[in-house]
Amino acid sequence: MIWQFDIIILVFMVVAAIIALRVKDLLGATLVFGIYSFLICLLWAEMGAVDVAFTEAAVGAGVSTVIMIATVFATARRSRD
Amino acid sequence: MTMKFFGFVAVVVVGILLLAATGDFPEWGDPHSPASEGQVSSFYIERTVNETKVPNMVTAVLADFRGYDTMFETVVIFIAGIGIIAVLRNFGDGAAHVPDPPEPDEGSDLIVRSTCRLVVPLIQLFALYVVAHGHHSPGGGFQGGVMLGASYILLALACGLPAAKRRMGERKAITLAASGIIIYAGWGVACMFCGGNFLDYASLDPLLPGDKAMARSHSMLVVEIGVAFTVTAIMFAIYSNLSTRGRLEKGL
Amino acid sequence: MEFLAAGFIEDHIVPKFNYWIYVILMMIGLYAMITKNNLIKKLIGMAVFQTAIILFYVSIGVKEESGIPILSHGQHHAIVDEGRPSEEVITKEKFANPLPHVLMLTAIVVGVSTLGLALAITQRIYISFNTLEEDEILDQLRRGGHD
Amino acid sequence: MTEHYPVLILLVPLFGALLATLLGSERQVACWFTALIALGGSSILAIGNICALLASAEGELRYRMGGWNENSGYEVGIELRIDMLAALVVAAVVIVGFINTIFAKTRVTGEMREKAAFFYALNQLLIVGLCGIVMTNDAFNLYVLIEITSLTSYALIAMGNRRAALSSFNYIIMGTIGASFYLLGVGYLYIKTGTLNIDDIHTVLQSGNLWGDTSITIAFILIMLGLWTKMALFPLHGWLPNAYSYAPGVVGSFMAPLMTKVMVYVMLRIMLWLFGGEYIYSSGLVWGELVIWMSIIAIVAGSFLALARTDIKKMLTYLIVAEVGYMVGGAWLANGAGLAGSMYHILSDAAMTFCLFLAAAIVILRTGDHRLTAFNGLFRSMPLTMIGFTVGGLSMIGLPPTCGFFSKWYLISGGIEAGHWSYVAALLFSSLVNAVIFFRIFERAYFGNLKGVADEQLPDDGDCAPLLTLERVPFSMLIPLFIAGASVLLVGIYNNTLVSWLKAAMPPL
Repeated sequence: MIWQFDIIILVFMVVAAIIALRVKDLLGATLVFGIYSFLICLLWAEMGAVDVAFTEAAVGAGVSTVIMIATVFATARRSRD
Repeated sequence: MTMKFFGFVAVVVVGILLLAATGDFPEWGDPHSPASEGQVSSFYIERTVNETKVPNMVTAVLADFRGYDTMFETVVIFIAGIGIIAVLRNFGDGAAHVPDPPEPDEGSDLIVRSTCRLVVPLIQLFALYVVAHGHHSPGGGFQGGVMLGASYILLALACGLPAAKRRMGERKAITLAASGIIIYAGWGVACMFCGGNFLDYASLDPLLPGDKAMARSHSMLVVEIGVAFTVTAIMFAIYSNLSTRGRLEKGL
Repeated sequence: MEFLAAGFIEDHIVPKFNYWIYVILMMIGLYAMITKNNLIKKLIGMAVFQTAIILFYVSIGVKEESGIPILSHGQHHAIVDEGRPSEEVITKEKFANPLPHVLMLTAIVVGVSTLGLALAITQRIYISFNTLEEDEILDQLRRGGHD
Repeated sequence: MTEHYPVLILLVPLFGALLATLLGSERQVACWFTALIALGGSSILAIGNICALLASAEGELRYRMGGWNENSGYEVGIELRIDMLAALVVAAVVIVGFINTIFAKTRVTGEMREKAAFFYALNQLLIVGLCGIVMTNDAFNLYVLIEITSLTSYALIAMGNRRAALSSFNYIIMGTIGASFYLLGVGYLYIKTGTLNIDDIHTVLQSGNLWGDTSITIAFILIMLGLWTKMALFPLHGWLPNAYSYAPGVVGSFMAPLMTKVMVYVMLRIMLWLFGGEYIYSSGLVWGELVIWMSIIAIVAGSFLALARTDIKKMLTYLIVAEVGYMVGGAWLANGAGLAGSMYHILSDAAMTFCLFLAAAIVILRTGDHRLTAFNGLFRSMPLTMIGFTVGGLSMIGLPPTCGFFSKWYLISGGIEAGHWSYVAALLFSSLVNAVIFFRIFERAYFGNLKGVADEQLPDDGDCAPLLTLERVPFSMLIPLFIAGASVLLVGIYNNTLVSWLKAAMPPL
């Protein structure tokens, strides 16, 4: 574990979470959420939780993002908030 | 507006509550905190390799010490899959739905399709490696299963859903998912027939090569394969239902 | 005053930075779940909320100077093939606590299952109401008559 | 063989669910039969389990998964622990599931068709989850199983009409917040104690004298908040009425009696076995008082809201909110009678809620009306169903031969013993309101004019289409109702035996 990395990634994560929740375009929000997942995956790897990181990369950044995008395409793309 | 205010108050109250507790925690990364130095964690770190001959402690704890948890984790995935089908799947009896124009779903253009054909076997090969090598390196049934499922999703994205459905039809996916859990739970029941408790892999020693610890190691591989079956099938089922609003006709 | 603040940061924030951030992320998620009007935004909030808890758990497992919880080839060889006692070969402090990792693997799986099911229900709602905004849906129900 | 009973109770319906999915919806009758056999077998095992427990000397059974023994005093694997309370609740869960499966057959054919196999699978998996929750002795395993029950109930509820889908979405949001708070609380306990086994956490808390720590207090608050959200204690009950009343008929009839009761059981388990009575009741006298007041508000508000409803199922769901108040209040009275009342009420409330929901489902199905007007003149046209409904209603009011009377008796005597008169007053008030609610219905049913079935077809979303002719209700629906009605009486008559068993299971306060 390297605490400098830790802090940088954590700050980026907070920023990504806020952006994902503020963007009005749902496709954009979903993609930023994908970025958030990749950051968190990086963080797990940095903290020594390699199995969790592997799962997060496959599930959080991979499948979750894909099924969210699928839903956005199947429904509406614009959001009012 | 009231909702925003109420939400803000709730968030502030819970936030203060949670921050109040952090003051009491051991420092981050403290090797002498109760959680890190406790008997349970020490046992996992020091004894896993003697008991199971598996160098990856996470795999050993996941599939053996807490195997009962992992069985239910697989059941959770299974529930999500059949729940999505139960909620969303449209078997086409509703009159409201007008059939799509007869435009065959060919997927994307040639370059994407050819690249995909090239990459999918590699992904699947690597996924199998991840499942099988989970004892020695990061990975295991769940991660490998997601990757296998993702390879089918990639196929559906690039070559169209019908192409992927030819390889993994709905009926086949459900059967595969159910059989994954049957492998897992059935292996546990087999342990009961050999005189142990449920999921007590050591009792299968007479049937498997090697000693008791090796029996545990081999059994972990079996249950990981079961997990991989379920996860592969369900991941693809989730994607195919969500991308077509449950009609399974034409993908993204 | 300034001195006090610096002391507070040094004592409470720096060594427990992860715990502070997890609370912040969790509150972002909770706020979005309660106040957002769009159903998919609510679900993104839910996912952030759940990852915050996972962050908390994984932070428990970290030890200073610790590596990944997998034995090296040499250690594995020494214990399994040469039969040396494991307490001698393994120093506990060098390995992250594996238990929180295992728990969080399960929690991630539960999270993605919930997300998938929630997205399916969202699509069901969209098919019936043709919108994802909660207030518009409630409006339609109110205009539709009975409770 | 006997020692494997606990895990077999879970495994039989699990395999039943998998078999049902493998059979597929085309073989609907086979699916139904599988579910019936699996849950029936599980019920027999659960009763056998009670017998085994009565025969054993320690008064509890432990089952170690994977055969991992404890290591220097700490469990490294996952352990099941069954005492009398757990055995009784498990038996109640599987028997309710079994009877409801008999009941479900006619409805599933009509309502779900292609999805019948998934319904039977999810139904059985929900039972698996509930049984697992009751028996497990591992705090994290409890979370996984809570999520299993939640996910199955989200899916089952969303199988209804479009209102059901929206209610299910709200339930997902609330349910996830609740479960996550629970998970966080367990994390706080883990960071301080280093173990996840409920008994071991208790030992470490005691030996390390960690009671005073802020993080332990906050862990307790978080776990309780999470569980209260899940069990719909009054200010957190928002998701329950819509979810249960818009769910498909067969789903509501077994989710309503089981889900909230099992969560009350988990609360008791966490209070008495994980934290221990000495912590909850001594240092926590201040918040004990607070929780009792919350439960009083829940009882009064639930009763009033039920009184105001004209929709049958909505009314019954608000009664559940009031009943949750009974149990939470009884658990915090800090004396044996209150606790015994609370535990006994889990069983009796399951029986009477089940009875009422079954009767209501039959009435709604036959009259096609989901408002109280449906009951007009029903004593003449469907006397058998109304007898079942009357038994359930009298039990809700609390009249002597029924179990509702005895559970209120224990709760009130607990309240008097603790000197908490306002709780006693709230219970009596709630009985009064229930009397008004149910006698209003009985009056309609006796003196109201029976209207023709189809003279007022409501513009409903399709849940209430009359399936059966007016003349008779099929036996597959009447027999479950009679069994439920009989169990209301049986649990009442044998209250002495049950309460003595429960008192034996209670840890010293």
